[in-house]
Amino acid sequence: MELDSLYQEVILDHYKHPLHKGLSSQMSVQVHHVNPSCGDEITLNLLLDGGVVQDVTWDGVGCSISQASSSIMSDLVHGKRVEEALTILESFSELMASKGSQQGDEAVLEDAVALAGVSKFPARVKCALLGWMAFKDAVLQAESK
Amino acid sequence: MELDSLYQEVILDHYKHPLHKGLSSQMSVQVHHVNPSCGDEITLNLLLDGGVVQDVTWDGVGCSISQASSSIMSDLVHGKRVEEALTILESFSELMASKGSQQGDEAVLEDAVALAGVSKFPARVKCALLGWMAFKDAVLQAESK
Amino acid sequence: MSLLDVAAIKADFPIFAKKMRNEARLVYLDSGATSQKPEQVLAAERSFYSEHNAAVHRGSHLLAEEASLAYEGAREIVARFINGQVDEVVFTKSATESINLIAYSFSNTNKGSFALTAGDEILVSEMEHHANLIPWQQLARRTGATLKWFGTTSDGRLDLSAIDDLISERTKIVAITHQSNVLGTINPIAEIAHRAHLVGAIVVLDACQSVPHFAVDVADLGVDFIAFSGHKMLGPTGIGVLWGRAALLAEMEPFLYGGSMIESVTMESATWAPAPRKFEAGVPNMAQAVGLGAAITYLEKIGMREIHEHESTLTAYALAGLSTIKGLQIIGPLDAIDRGGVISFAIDEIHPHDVGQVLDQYGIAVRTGHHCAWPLMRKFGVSGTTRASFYLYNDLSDIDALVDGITATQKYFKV
Amino acid sequence: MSLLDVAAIKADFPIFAKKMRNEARLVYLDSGATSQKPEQVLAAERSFYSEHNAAVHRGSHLLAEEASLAYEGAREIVARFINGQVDEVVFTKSATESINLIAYSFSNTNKGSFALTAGDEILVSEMEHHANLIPWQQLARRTGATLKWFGTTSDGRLDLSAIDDLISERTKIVAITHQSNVLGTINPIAEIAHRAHLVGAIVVLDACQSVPHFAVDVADLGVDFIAFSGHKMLGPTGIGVLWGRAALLAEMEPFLYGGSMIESVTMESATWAPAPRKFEAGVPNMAQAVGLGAAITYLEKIGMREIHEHESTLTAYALAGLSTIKGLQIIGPLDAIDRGGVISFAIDEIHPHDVGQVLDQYGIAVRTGHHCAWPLMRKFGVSGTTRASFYLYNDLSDIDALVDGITATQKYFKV
Ligand SMILES: Cc1ncc(COP(=O)(O)O)c(C=O)c1O
Ligand SMILES: Cc1ncc(COP(=O)(O)O)c(C=O)c1O
Repeated sequence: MELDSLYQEVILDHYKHPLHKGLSSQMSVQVHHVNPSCGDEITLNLLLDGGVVQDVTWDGVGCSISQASSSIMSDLVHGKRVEEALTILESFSELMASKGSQQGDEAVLEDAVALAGVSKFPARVKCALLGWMAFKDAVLQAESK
Repeated sequence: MELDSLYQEVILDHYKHPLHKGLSSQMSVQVHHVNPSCGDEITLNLLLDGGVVQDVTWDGVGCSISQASSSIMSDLVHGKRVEEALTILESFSELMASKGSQQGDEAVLEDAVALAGVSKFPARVKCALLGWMAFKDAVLQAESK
Repeated sequence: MSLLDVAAIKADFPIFAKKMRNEARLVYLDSGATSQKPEQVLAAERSFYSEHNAAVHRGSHLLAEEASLAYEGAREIVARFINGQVDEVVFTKSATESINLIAYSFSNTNKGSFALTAGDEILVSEMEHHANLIPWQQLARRTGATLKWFGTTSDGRLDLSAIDDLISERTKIVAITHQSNVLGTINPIAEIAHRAHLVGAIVVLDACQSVPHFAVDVADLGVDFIAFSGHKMLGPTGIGVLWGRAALLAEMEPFLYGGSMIESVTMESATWAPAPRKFEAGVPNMAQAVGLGAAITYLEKIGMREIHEHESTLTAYALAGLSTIKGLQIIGPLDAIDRGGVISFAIDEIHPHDVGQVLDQYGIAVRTGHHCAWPLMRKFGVSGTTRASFYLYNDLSDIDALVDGITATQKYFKV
Repeated sequence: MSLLDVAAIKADFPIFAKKMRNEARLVYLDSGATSQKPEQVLAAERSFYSEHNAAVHRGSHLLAEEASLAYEGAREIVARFINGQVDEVVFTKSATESINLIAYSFSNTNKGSFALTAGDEILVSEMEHHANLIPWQQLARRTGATLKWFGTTSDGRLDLSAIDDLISERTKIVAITHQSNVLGTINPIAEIAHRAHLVGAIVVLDACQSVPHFAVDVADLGVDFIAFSGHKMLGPTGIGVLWGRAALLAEMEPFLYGGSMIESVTMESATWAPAPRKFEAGVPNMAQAVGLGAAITYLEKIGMREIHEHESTLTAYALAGLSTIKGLQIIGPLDAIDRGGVISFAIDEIHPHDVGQVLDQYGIAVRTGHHCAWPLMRKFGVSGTTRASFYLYNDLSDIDALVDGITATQKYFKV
């Protein structure tokens, strides 16, 4: 079934056991993003130090795709230099825009390649991007401080 | 040609030689009406005395139908008692709403039966009614003075 | 327990011939968002364009004459359908525009019935669609008036317990939905309108979810304005209706300014044509009005009473079916009394978006999210719901498919 | 002197198969009011309704997905057509709504580029359609700003002689038509926009009569907003476009409030989605947007340059033909330079309404009256004109028919 390309096992795992969920008290900035069409929300705390993502924690409500994607993202960028994190984000955005034509580079995206199937469901792309966009916004805000 | 039922000889005559056109100085009320869809306008002076239409004069710009109809109307109501004038008006309105199904009662409407053909052209009905509606409005205003 | 001949009705709607994902048939349970269109409506629009198309009201040629007759004929059909006067029917692009039109008319004047100032109150309810909430928030912001609202009871009814406080001499506008697009609740409008009129308030009814589904008679209801959209009642997109009492429309300031709504114009100022013209600036959505007329003719042929009974039967059956599912909570009244064919629900541990996605694999189209009623979601402590809504082309098998689909979803997500 | 293959084009438009009064063929010279629709546009709307119909942006099911793709696809087509960005294209119901939207956005805020106060000036012209005049009169009334205008020369050109006085530091908005719907005059927009921008004014272009007839490139023109209607460019009724610069749209307040234009909503207040969404409240005119997309695709296949050349040829031919008629005065430029295919004229001793009526007997559809440009009529001392306007489906024989028809009219009225 087409559905299995959307809901891969690893996504359902992240959904049931999300990583870095629950907001830490230490942070450089906090951002809050919503998906206006479905009402999903995410709050994300970013701790940036010396150009390195020291910590990303988040909380919020959302569907399996948005929750799993936020979980994967927060784990992926953890400990990375900001430029590197933004490159990963770039690569993920591209995958999401690919309309099913790309698999994603596992060397860069790791678990996030499991979300490749989302790109075939245009209505779900913004679910997958919710956490990533919050992260991007947080980085911009932290850097302009 | 269908057109001849619209532009009867008597209409073209009234158009070229309108009656009571040119505003008199004596009047009970003056009204100004426009046909917003084509820009045609009429100014009408009514002199009412003892329940009798002593004088109706008018001026304005408009198509052959509206000019002829105003000419015929002003001549028809001249010297009539108000109730009688309003009855004629009633009968004319009915004719205009008849969509070509009525000929009009010549005993009541006299020359105005020549306008019967207008009722087959819905877009022209308001041309034919412009002067009549101005007259009606003038009567109402004069009576409520 | 009376049902329509759904097979015959479906045959009129070309979209039901379409195959959905996995070759599934279309189980369309999203009429609350927008309805499907019968052949008769498509044909009416086509015939307008291919036989009578011209700008209305402005020309002396044959096509302009025919177009005007078709457009004004549609107005007569609408007026008869809701038991209003022809000149009380204003064509807009949508219910959203209709409601905004009224709200702007209030800030376009400071005289008469439409004057609104600081200290005045506008009363809405917590179950309003954003379209019947934000225009009033903004009107309040522009004028300094205060927005108040009826709450919702936990079983999804309008909470009228505070009505004596909420409707007072300060109340100038009561804007309320006839039927909630989330809960399915049908509100006691006649009673509210009566109370509102005692204090001289203007009553605006959001009839988006009622006019398509049961007979609405403006004379009976006693409200001052009603707004609804054509696309939810088998009509085209891009057409809405505002009905208003003649005396109020006469008093009301225009909203959109432009051609065909004027009496006279100079460079400095303009005066207005009588209603409904003064509210219909520009070349109107003629083909869509004609299409809406055809939709109403279609609905009347089936019968609004019959449609309502049909939907009541479906609703009762669905409420029963859904309540057999473990872990499913219905958000809204649990009985079919004063309740339309819109059912929202939550499923433990599965987000509505995921429910909708799995159902879609079976050809079942439901709506998920906040349904443009975000405050109501907060009230019920959810970020969104899954919503199934019914219309004349649905039958019991569609509801069986829904119940089976939900069970399959739970299995898929192992809950 | 290049002409399109009109026979082939006409075959695409079902309405030309219709017989008019007295079994005459249709000579449609009223495209300035509204255009006819090709089969391709009717088919696109039909296919939307019968294969993809659902409310856009809100659902996870297949139809909602397809409807969203179709609707957003139409936005891409429009953006490419006028060389704008996709997110700069707002769908409205008409040019009239587009212009009103901007005007209301000015009074919905008192900050930034859209603040307007007493002493500020709004500049229009004497040749504006009511749709680009009354919204600004009313905005002036609401804010205390002053309305000023360019005059018209006796040969029907914009009178720019007072431009140094008219455009000053007080000027906040310049709203002007690209091509007059009465005179056919094409105005020197780039020059005016340049002058307006030197004083920081916002430039709004009424492109109703230009976008359908020749290539309009928003980047080249240098204006800030343009407004046009789908129905004048082979598209459906009920769809209009507002294009605006991204930075201005971002700053601008919404106009219609309701569903799908929000970011977040509570009972007390709301925040807005980014443009274009924040200007598209409610379930949009989806089928009409898709139809407009199909219309543009059709126009592009023929070629905007080719269409423009075709119309220029027709216009020159018509100007020559009409000037042979005794007692006929053309109101507007007498040459075909900077002039579109719209020709207004007066005939001695015959009222336009009567001209139109006689022409109608020969199947010739022209417009008569003030053409929603009443101040311009006063300027030229007439109560109205007869207007013939051309499009890609007209050919030289249509103009011959017009000239013959006018001669016959004069004979009929014995002048
Ligand atoms: C120059 C001009 N501006 C504005 C309009 C208004 O367009 P619409 O009636 O489609 O809103 C028209 C057409 O009627 C026009 O010709
Ligand atoms: C109760 C209610 N009110 C208002 C609306 C807005 O209708 P539209 O989007 O057609 O303007 C809707 C539908 O979306 C609705 O269900």
